[in-house]
Formats: sequence, structure tokens, C-alpha cells
Amino acid sequence: MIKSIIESFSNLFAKSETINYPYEQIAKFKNYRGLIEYSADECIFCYKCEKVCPPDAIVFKPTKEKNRLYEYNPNLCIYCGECVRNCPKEDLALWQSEKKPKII
Amino acid sequence: MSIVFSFMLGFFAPIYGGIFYGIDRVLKAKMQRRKGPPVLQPFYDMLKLFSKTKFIVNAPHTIWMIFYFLSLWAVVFMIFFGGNLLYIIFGHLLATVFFIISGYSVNSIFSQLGSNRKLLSVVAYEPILIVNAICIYLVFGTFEISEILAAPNNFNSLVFTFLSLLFVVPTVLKLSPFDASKAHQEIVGGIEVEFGGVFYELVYAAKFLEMIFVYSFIFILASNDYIFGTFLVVFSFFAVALVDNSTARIKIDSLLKALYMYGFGLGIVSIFWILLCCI
Amino acid sequence: MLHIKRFLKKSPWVLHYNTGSCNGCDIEILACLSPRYDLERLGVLNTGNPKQADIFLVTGPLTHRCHDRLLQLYSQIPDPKVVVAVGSCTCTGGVFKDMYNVNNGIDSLIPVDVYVPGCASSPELIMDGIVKALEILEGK
Amino acid sequence: MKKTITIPLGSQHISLLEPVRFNFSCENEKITDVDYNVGFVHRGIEKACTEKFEYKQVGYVVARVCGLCAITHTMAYTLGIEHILNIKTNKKIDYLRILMLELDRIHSHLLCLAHTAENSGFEGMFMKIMGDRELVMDIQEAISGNRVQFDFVCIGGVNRDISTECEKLAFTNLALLDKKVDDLIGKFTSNWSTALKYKNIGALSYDDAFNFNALGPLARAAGAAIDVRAESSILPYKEVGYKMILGQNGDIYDRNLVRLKEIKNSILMCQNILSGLTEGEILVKFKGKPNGESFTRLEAPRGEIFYYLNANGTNMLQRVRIKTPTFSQIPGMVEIFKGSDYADAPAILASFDPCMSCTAK
Repeated sequence: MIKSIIESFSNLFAKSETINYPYEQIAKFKNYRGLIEYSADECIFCYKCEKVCPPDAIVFKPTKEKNRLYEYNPNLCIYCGECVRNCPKEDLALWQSEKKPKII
Repeated sequence: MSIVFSFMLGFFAPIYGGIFYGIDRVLKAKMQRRKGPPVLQPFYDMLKLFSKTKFIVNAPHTIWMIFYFLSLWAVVFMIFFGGNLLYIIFGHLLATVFFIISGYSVNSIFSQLGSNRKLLSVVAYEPILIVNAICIYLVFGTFEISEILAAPNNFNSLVFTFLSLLFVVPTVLKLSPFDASKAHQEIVGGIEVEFGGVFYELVYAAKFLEMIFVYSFIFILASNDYIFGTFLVVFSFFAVALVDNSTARIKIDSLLKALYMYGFGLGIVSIFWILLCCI
Repeated sequence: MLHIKRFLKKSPWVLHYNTGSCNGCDIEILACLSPRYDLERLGVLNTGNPKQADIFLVTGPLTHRCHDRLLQLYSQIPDPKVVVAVGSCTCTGGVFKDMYNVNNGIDSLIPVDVYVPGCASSPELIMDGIVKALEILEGK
Repeated sequence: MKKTITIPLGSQHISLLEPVRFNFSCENEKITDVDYNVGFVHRGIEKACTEKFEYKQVGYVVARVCGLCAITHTMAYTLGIEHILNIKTNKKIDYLRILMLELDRIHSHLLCLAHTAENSGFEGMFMKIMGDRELVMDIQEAISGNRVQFDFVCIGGVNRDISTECEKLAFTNLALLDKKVDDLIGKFTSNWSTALKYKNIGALSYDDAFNFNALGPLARAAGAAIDVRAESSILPYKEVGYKMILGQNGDIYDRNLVRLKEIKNSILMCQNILSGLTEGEILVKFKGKPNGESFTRLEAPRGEIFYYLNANGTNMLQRVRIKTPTFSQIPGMVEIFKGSDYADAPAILASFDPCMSCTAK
């Protein structure tokens, strides 16, 4: 008990560990697993990412044109990065950014 | 002290009590290496609770609680008007009993358990308060606070009274290690569990009044030396916060044991010490 | 006239209920209260009591068994209140989508104000969600 | 006058992280009987693993059985499927896997200690441990890119290599944490109020540990040497400096100490692994579809985890059976609750480190 009391007392004069988050940013580590991003120009439409995604967050919607339309639901995504690892053109067509998903 | 001044002190007790509570929270956060809420946080909480929907479980439950708040406020008024120490102790006891009855009047098991425990803790700390009141009487020859505050400083003979009062403070304020009657993680706040909205606000404000009640006991130990009295209050405020931050909650039977052994024991020692000092 | 309502924003008390999540988001909510993130800065208190809560943090994809409890807790919170769905599975079902005991997110049962994605949502995201919830609370 | 009262704990309670319901029948706050209800979290993962997901995806799905021991679930599944597919992994992959497992154990144990402290009303200790825990969380985030759900292990290897920066960060943070754990041991052993709250409370005897099938730190605190890490050689634990840690009395106090000492042992293992990492591939290529069955045992932070997999040569598995440690600890838990005070119940419950989402799946 004495040890804890001494530590509590010395903590009064120590700097707090708190990050004042909404007003000041938290430093993130490299390769943070954030939003999945997509570029339609580079995509070769192999649909591997759609096939491999566990929660079906990536869906290619059928359209009247030749290529289907990429649709991604960040609220369904589990950010495992499996789609990116399976993409034949990783980092060009599909990549895991370090952005935070948007809150709605 | 003029009557108007005393009245103002009593009337605004919930407000500056709130500031004490806010300081307490910030202090605790600092001890845990956090930033902590702003000092005015208790007032934000109170004002927020005003705008919430009112929920009443049953009428007696709320009415007893309002009685509790009002009688507690009356006790605080009595302190500032320099009333009789015994009246104040029994007035506070009456208020607590109202609160306990309010806890028993609902069917929630947590509320009833909280009442049980609160009753036991009252049984634990009330004798200590009375013994300490006797000690104060032995030293100053009076129970009237106004006369005690005018008497010359005689803290040397009240050292043990002060120590034994330090055991009462966390019990009344429901702070760790003697917070079994609140026990947020076991019985979700005990008696407080069924209150919501404006009515919880009164329970919340009652905490500030309780704070004023116990710390005024410590303040009067220094009699006419007001600066020393303030020092005693600040010291015990720190000590209680430190101990609160570095102990776990003990069970209600350990609480009874600890309070009777150390708190009451120190009270008895104090009586002998005063008699020794008189000789 | 004092605008009491604007103080709603300054003292949000939180109630947390798990409707079948993997504990990932729950421990991140605990981590939010820790010294590093310290939600109490914003006035947040973790009350375990629906009658004194303002913000309802729900995690999990809503299993059938948790149905009634969620509804009970929701109806016990006095108005104004805000529901925050923490984690992907709470928003839409996530990986648990279309499993036989799961209702695909809590918005099938109670109205949700803020959706916080992420699996598991980091404390940063949860804090963003609560800040957003405060804005909504002020307007209610 | 009614003699016994029933006190419900759950399914929503401040001291619970997850929905589980206990009904304590009490006489004067002394628990005489316990009724429990654990199925609130049942989602049907085992069924979905065989019907909805292909065998390559299952690893990511079973991680979501439980967020606390996520890596262990994926790990056990991966080891099982690798056994069926006959994949041999190299030393580097094994080491990286153990590293992540042990980091997970550290953070899970620290969380359990913090939760026990919080449930016994020790807020200062809770904040202290949660503050220290961020050191491990940082390492985890740096290595895997996420704080809780790592998704680090995949069939045939691991998803990410560890960079030199991560290594540096891990070394500094682990050294810091080692000191803090020493400090914590001192604080836990020399506090009057925690001694009242933890010593001889919720004790499980050595015999009962076997009778009630206790696992993990719960059994080890009672002195029973039950640890998969020592028994199986599926991962090279002996090379990296594993040591069995045993308690004596099996009460909350001993459980806390066993956890703290295990954290120290895990830190040592992590440091050994990081200094002994060799160069090598992190992913082994494989072909074919799984056909056959496998049994895997692995030590999760809470005890032994067991996976049975059955595949029939298609993309879908035929059967996935998960047995988790908390499931077999429930009888022991109920036995301990009987005869103790209700005031101790939350602390006892937290000291078991129950994981209901594991149990109900």
C-alpha cells in the first residue's frame, strides 16, 4: 500500500500519458491496416478479391457495359487485407491505405 | 459571522461543494497519470441531468430521497449557523436513514443490498463520530460549533481525534477502501441504482453536501486558527485521495472490523490522551 | 434563459452492452478509458446503469438471445439518448453476416445514430464516434 | 421471511465485458447456489465455417470467435490445416508465430489483471496496468497493423515480415515492460487491501483442479502442471526458453502472481525470439485441397484450445469443432462460487478470465 501511495503522489508531478486526441493527432505506425482503396483504371477484373473476401465487403455489381462496377462497403469490411494479398496487381489496382474509415 | 454570510454559505453549499468534487476528480486523474475532466465537470453533469427525462420508480422511493437531500442541506445550514455538534450528528443520521429507507422502498435487489450495506456502515462510523464529539466536548467544554470556533487552539490534545476522523471520511464519502456501500462493480452504486434524471441529480448533489459535512468536522478541530484548519482539511483531502487511489475495496465485514478496531480504538485512545493532557 | 441542453454535450455517460461480439471492440472500449486515451477528459463516465446513461455503446452482431435485453436496455435509457454501433459486425453483421443465430447488425432492432466501422475499432475510431455522438446529442 | 435471495449478475453488468448471466442464490450475501447461462454470444461460427466460408477464409473467421485470443484460434486452425495439407514450415515462420502468440498472451494476461483489479474496486491499479498494457499494444500494432485482430497468420506462413524498426521498438518496449511487471509484483504482494480481497478467496485446490478439469493459469495457480506448451512439440517452445510457472494455493492472489510471472516468461521468450531470428521465407507455397482430418492442441492465454478439422477434398471443410478453455472451466467456476461472498464474485469471475464468446462461439 505504501508503494502505491508513493507512486500516486509522485504521479501528481509527472507528465500525464494522455494524448489529447480529437485536438491533436495520434502518431500511427507504418503499414496500419486501414481502408481498402481501388483504382478502376488498373483493375483487370479477375474478381479474385470478391471471391476471397470473408464478409463479402467487395462486390462487383453487374452493369450493362462490359466490366462490372466495384462496390466496397467499409462498414462490412473486417480489414484483414486478404483481398489485397490476392490481387494480381497489388498496390496498383487494390491497396490497403493508412486512412481511417469514415464514421457515419 | 453574520447571519447573512452564514445563510449564503449554507445556501450555496451544493455549488462550492461541486467545485471540491471537481478538484477531487482532477486530482485522482492526475494520480493515475491521466488528464482528467475539467474542474467544472460536476456542474456539467448536474445541468445535463436537468434536461433528461424524469423516471420515477415509485413515489415513496423519490420522496424519501428528497427528504434525504433536504435534511442533509438543513444539517449543512446548521453547521454554518454554528449549531450544536450532537444535533448535527443526529441530523445527519436522520438524513442517512431517509436515504436507506428510500433504498429499501424499491424492489431492485441491488438497491436493497446497498441499503443493507449502508446501514452496516452507518453502524460502523456513527459511534466514532459520537466518541469524537465527546472528545471535542472534553477539550472545549461545549458542543456549540460557534463557541468551539471562538475557543483558543488546542490541537495537541486532539491529535488522535483527528486520526480517528480520518477513518470516517472515506466511509461517509464512499471512497475506497471503505466504499462497500456503493460498490460500483458489485451492486452498481447501491442505493443510487434506481434513480435517473433530475432525481439522480439530487443524489449527486448530496455527495457534495456530505463532503462539506465531514470536512467541517475536521475544520473545527483547529478551533480559532482558521488557517491551520484549512491546512488540516487540505491535508486530509490529499490523504484520503491518495489512499482511495491505492487500495482495493474491502468487504463490509472487514470494514466493520477495521472501523471498530482502528477508528473507534483511536477515539478511545483520544479520550485518554485528552485526560492525560488535562493533567 | 440558460440553455441547459448544451451541457448534454459536456457530460456523456456511457452504457456498454455486448450483443455477441468477439470482445475485440469491448477491450478497446476499456482501453479508451485507460490513461493513454482517457475518455474522462470529455466527461465520459462508464456507468453500468441504463437509467443514468446518455450514450449507448453496443458491440456485436445481435444474436437472437440478446434481442430482448438490448430492447430493455434501450427503453430504460431516458431521452435524449444516442446509440453508437461500435465495430463492423455491429453496423452490418461483418463476418457474422447471415449466420443462423445473427440478426445482421443492431439497426434491425433499434435506431442507430453513429456507425463506427473497424474490426476491431481502434480507440481512436471509438473516440471519433463518441465525439460525433456528442454533436448529435446536442441537436436532440 | 424469505431466507434466500437471488442476486443476478448479468447479462448486462458493469463488471462484465460480455453477456453471461449468473443467478446467485444467497443467504446473507453468502452464495449457496449458482445458476449460469452462457449462450448469449452463440453466433453459429462452427456451422458457418463448413457452409459459408472456404478453407482459406476460415482462418480469418475463427479469429473473430474471440478478440482476446484471436491469434490462438487462427494459429490452431492453421496448424491443423497445414497438417492435413502436409505443409512444412521453416524456422523463421515458427518463431514469428510464437512471437505473436506470446505478445497476445502478455496483453491478455495484463487485461485480466487490470479487470480483476477494477472488479475489486482498485481503480488506481486498473489505470496503471492499462497504461502499461499500451506498450504491448504498440508492438502488436507495429508488427501486424492492428491492435486487436492481428490476421497475422495464414496458411503456409505469416502475412507480414517483421521490419528492423519493429524489432527495435519491440526490444525497448519489452525491456520497459519487464521493469513494470517487477514493480507490479511488488505492488500486488505488499498491499493490505488486496491481501484482504485476494488471499484465500476463490481458492481451487490441487485435487479439484483435476476433478473439475481446470486448464491454463487457473490450474497452474493450484499447482497442477498443465500446459500444452510443455506437452506438445508442434511449436518449438523449448528452444525459446519456455518455463513452467506454478502457484500453490489456487486463490486469486496466486492466479495473479502466476499471470505476472508468466508475463515475465513471455517477455523473455519474445526477447530470445527477436534476437534469434534468421533470414528466410515467410510464406511457403502449397498446392492442392485438404483431404483428411486433424486434431490440434494449443495453449491459449486461458488454457488449452482444441481444434478438430475434417476435410473431404473440396474447398469447403466438412467439420470444424472448437473446444475452448473457458468451456471446461465453468464447472470449477461454479464450485468456487459456492460458499464465497457475493462481494467477491465479480473479482473471482474476472480472475478466471472467462471468455464467453469463445465458449458460445
